[in-house]
Amino acid sequence: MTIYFGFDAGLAALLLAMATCSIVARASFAAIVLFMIYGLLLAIVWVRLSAVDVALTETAIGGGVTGVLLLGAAARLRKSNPPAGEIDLSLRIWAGLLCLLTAAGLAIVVFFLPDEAPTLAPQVQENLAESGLGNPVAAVLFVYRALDTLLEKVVLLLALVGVWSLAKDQAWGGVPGLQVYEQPSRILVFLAQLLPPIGLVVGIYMCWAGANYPGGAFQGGSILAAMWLLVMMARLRPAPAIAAPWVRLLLVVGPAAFLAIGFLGFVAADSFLAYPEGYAKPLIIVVEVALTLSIGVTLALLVAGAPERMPQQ
Amino acid sequence: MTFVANIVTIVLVSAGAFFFMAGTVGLLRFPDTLTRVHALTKVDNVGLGLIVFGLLPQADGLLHALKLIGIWALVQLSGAIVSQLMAQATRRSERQT
Amino acid sequence: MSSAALFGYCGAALVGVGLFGLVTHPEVLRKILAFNLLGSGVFLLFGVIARRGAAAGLAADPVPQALVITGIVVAFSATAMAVALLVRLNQATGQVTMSTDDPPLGQ
Amino acid sequence: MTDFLFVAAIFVLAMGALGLLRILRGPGDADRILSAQLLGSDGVAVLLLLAEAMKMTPILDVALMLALLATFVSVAFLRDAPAVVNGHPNTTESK
Repeated sequence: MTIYFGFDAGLAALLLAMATCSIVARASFAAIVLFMIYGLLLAIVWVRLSAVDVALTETAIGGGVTGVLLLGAAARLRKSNPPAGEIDLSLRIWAGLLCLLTAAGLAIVVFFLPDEAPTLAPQVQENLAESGLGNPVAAVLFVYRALDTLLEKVVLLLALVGVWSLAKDQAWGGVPGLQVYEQPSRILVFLAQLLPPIGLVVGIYMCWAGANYPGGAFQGGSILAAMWLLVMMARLRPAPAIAAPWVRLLLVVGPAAFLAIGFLGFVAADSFLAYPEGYAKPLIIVVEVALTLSIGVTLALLVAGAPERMPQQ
Repeated sequence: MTFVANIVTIVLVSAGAFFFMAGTVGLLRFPDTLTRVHALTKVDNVGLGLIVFGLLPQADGLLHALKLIGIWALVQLSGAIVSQLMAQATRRSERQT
Repeated sequence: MSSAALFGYCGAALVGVGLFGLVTHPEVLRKILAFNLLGSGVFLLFGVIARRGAAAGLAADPVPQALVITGIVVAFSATAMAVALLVRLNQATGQVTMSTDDPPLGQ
Repeated sequence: MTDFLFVAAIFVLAMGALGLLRILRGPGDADRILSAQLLGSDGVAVLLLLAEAMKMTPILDVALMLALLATFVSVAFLRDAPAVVNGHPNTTESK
């Protein structure tokens, strides 16, 4: 047994332990803390699978932003009565057996995976030079599967519209009900002033580096979102009213730029979302920058939740 | 030259790992939340610092080395502030009960 | 056994654990959390397939990796939507579960 | 050298895992947050070690991201601190 395998086995065991604990934990708060630790460990697993782009996304979303979203929900639900009855034991045993069967089925699939693993890596590598990008994952996202990536951004926007539509009628267009500090201490305010500039630099760096190294619009955008949420939680700046024109503009600028360049493909190249020869890289960078902004704003507002009150005059 | 660099790495990283152990022992053995916060700051400052300085001889290029130091500085900075916040919150809730 | 296969079994087990939480927890918030665990198990299986497809000088097949990144984003959108629905349900009825035994809306 | 770095990574990860026993023991949620924070620092160290051991410099960016996000998460943890931290372990535990 090599030392690498030892590390991976320990990591996998820890990962499974965290997942199980987060399911069986009694208190929601403990379960969410465990889930965030699980996200961190999962990011290390992605690193071990040589998928650094995914590791970055998992760190940002899996552990970070999803965790904060769930924490906020748990804090709001804490005042409610806990559910009265538990599901009875026999049903749980049956459910456990079913889940065991599912897991076993998947494990068998893993065991019988073909020795000659199918792969598209050579094709990606062959055509990488044409895209002008150095990062194969970014090339897949923005060149070969650009339509999926475009639709993914649309899904983000649709989810936000869905969240907003849950507002009460009188609060429509108002301020999201994000949980904030009641009395932010001076140290917290200091942190909220100090960290966002650093985060901004890192976010821009992630977006910029994404063309040639792991990173990209989504990773950069999620850092921007985290920094903005930090500022809002420390009450340095209030959450914006969702009817504010600048909010709406920032939300759509990314997908709109992507779509515009997609239509440009009809004219300048031969099909939708095709890039004219020689201009692939600059166009992709324009799209990435616009997307980074939009993703940052969308993610932060998704965490902030449905509007609950009108802005104070 | 690489031999000396490797020795430096091994010594410093081992020393750093020792502080990580100290942090864990402190977290488990110290009697209350405030002293546990104290144990944690040693990990952020000294433990991670030693590991970073241990990895510096292996770094290829100035940029790589600067990034390592930058990460350490960031963890130190935010660790210090978050520990303060944690201690404040603990004090406040102790006063209330 | 290779590391990739190890993480593959790990992913399979995670799907099982997540599914169990999804069916047995009455609280909706815990169901959402369990669903995220289940999803990450599936993503991990994708990651294993990507790692096994290492070729042409790349350490892993980039196509499944890109799929997983898209998947993580979509999973987050769904989670945010579900959490918003839950918070609204709680505001309207005071419930944290979807049990039909509780008094229906409006009573 | 690579082997040594992996051993160091295993050691640091194991220490983080041991620290997680605090999550089980509590007593307050502040202690749970502390062990999560410790694992955050351990995670950064493990990623730095892996970046060198696997000779993949971009892993440093994951460490950077983790350092930033861990701070953000800690602030969210403490957001409703007066109600959560340490004070009434029973009310938070029995839910």
